[in-house]
Amino acid sequence: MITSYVHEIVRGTGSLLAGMKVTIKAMLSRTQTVQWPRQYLTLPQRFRGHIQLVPVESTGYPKCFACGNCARTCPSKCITVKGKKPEGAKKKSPTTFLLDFTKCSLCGLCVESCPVSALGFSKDYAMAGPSRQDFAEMDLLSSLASPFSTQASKEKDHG
Amino acid sequence: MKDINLLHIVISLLGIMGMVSLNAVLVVWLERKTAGRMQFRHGPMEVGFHGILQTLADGIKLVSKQLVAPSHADTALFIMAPVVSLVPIFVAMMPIPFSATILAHETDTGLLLVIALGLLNTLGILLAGWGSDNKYGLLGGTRAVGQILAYKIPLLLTVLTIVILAGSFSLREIAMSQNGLWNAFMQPVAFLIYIVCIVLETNRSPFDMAEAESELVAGFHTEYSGMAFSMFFLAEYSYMFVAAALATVMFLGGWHGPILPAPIWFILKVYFLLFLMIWFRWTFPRVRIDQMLMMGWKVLLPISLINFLITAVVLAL
Amino acid sequence: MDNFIFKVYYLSFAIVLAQTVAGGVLAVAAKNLIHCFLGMVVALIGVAGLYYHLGSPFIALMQVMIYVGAVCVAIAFGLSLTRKAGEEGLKPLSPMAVVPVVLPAGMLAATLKGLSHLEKTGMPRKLDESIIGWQLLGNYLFPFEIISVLLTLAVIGALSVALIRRREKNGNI
Amino acid sequence: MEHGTFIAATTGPGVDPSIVADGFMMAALLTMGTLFAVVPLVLATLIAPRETSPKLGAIYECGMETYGRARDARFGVFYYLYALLFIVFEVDVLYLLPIVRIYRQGVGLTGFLEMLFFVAVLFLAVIYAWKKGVLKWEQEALSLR
Repeated sequence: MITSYVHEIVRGTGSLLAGMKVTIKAMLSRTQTVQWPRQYLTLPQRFRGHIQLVPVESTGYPKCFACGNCARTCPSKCITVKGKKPEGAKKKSPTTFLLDFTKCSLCGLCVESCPVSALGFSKDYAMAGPSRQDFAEMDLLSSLASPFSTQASKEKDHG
Repeated sequence: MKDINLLHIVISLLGIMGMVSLNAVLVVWLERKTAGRMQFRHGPMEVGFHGILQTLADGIKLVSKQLVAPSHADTALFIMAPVVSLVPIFVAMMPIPFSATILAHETDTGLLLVIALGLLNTLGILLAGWGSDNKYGLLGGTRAVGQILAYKIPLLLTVLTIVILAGSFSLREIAMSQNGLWNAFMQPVAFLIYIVCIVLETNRSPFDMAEAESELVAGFHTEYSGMAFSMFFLAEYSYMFVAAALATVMFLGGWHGPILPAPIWFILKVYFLLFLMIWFRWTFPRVRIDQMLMMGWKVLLPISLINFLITAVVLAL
Repeated sequence: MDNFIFKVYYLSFAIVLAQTVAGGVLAVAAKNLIHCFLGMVVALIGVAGLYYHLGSPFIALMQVMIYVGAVCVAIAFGLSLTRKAGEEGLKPLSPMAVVPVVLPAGMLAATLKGLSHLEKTGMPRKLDESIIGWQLLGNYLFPFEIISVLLTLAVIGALSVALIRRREKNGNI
Repeated sequence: MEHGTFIAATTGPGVDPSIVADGFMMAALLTMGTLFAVVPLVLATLIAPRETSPKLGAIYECGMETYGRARDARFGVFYYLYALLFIVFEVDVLYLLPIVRIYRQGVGLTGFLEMLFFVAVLFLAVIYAWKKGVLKWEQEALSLR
């Protein structure tokens, strides 16, 4: 009886020390958190932010020719595309490309269905806005150059 | 002796006041930093260098908060509790020797004075629990008293062991008697028991049943807001300092140490013990109150009693 | 200088005395049990202060540790466990309450009368606490050991009274 | 000083200087401590907002309507047995304080035996409680009423 009493105390103390070893190791190892917004993590290749239009590298115009595949595929019906031919071009180009991000579930079907890979995921995760409207009608065209340079662009400011 | 020198008194008062405030700022920072690092986080980083001024910013925020009392609370007790909790600290800091000469005032019974005043902290907690007319508060206050039942006797027995060795109640003389060998090496069992007891005494995790956040919201200070709330924290961190200082004097040889000046050694040892307590807090899960009582009576008490008797018989022979 | 110290001494003695009396009155007269408890703590700390003024810091601290640290803690614990429901608190004082006021007052008066013809010996000097230790191991050894026996018997008696109900319940009386 | 005299301690003129000095220092510290605790509270009441609302004085109970009053809460009387043991043991351990103070001044083996008897008799109470299961956590142990 007395040996089991002593044994229990020794074993208990040992387990306490084992626990303390774990925490001190954790304390001396590198921290996992990042001081955002001073530091940013490099996001993985396959990170899925909201969708964005991919530009043609030479011109900076969107690759998109407003076929509307993405809008038709979208299960949440959150993409609105309208387009027409710019003067002297063979293909159409989008005049309106709106994303309702409040409905989007980031499933990626639009990206897969695009015949020319004109859609991709952005790496933008720190999104904030004062009103719901900012995300209900995100104008994806605003970040790209427009082939309708003569027309009045419908640029909107987005945070 | 023992002269009443006005300049000395003023310096001591300011020194103790500064020590209490500075210690709270430092220990809160140390605690939050340690907590962060042990969970792979940074802890406070924004205010000052690595967040060192975070506590001050929090203090300013807390002063500007409204003091709210529950409408059914016993107002007198409710207001008195944080004051009762904090005030004895200042007297308890009096006999603590930072070096052979740097201390506010030496008394022959300094050790007993500090131990006796440690009780008033629990009294403050009890008044808070009773005064706030809140079930969580009441439970917390009662648990704090229950805690005394567990730790007080082993604590006194380890203190007796040290007093036997040193033959004095004066903290300065106890520290002086360990010029060669520290008591921690002569009395390792007593040292371990004392460490457990001060964790119990200061209501720190794993024995923080009085404010167990997961079951009692915040225990005895559930109803407290703003400055009254921070008074309890100031008291807790100051009691931690006093308890660690007492342990330093009794077991770690007080200010003795090579090369560095004496007060630096003292502060280093105290903060080592404080870090140990913080380390405990972020490592061990909270125990149940019956487990604590059982540990106090079935483990700490017999071992400290046997340790005391062995010391006594060795010294008698 | 000495005169000034005397005045300060008397003043602080008076303050501590007032604290003791006020605590005692609160302990007896308060309607709320918690306030009674608080009054008792205040009065007991006041008594410790009186011991201090009479020249024994050691006894004063023992007083605080025994009465506030042990007795009051047990009482506080008991209060938490058994407090009465509702606002009723304590009953109003009965006329018999004058007895514990008059009796000690009479005893105090008698003591003072008995002492009045004695010379004043001056102010108390500090008591060296090592004397108490030597006395406990010397002249007062028997009472010292009897304390231990007495308290042990008391607690064993209290425990067995408290445990009777449990034994009845378990059916092995 | 002789070990046998109490009387010598209470005669002679003047207040003992160490008592005055200790007392003065303690009083000064108490005063400062009270100020240190009260001034921020007063400051807070002065500069803090003074919102009034009937809900403000409600008892905090995790957002639920309060059920009953705190003072109606009761705890297991069982714990009082610990308090009984505690009060006895604590008082006795405190009696050892003056003895350990002089222990190194040569109380010898007799002194130790006297102390041992004192403590051993006391520990009987703990052993009794231990054997009787007071220090045990059981559902039946809780139902003591």
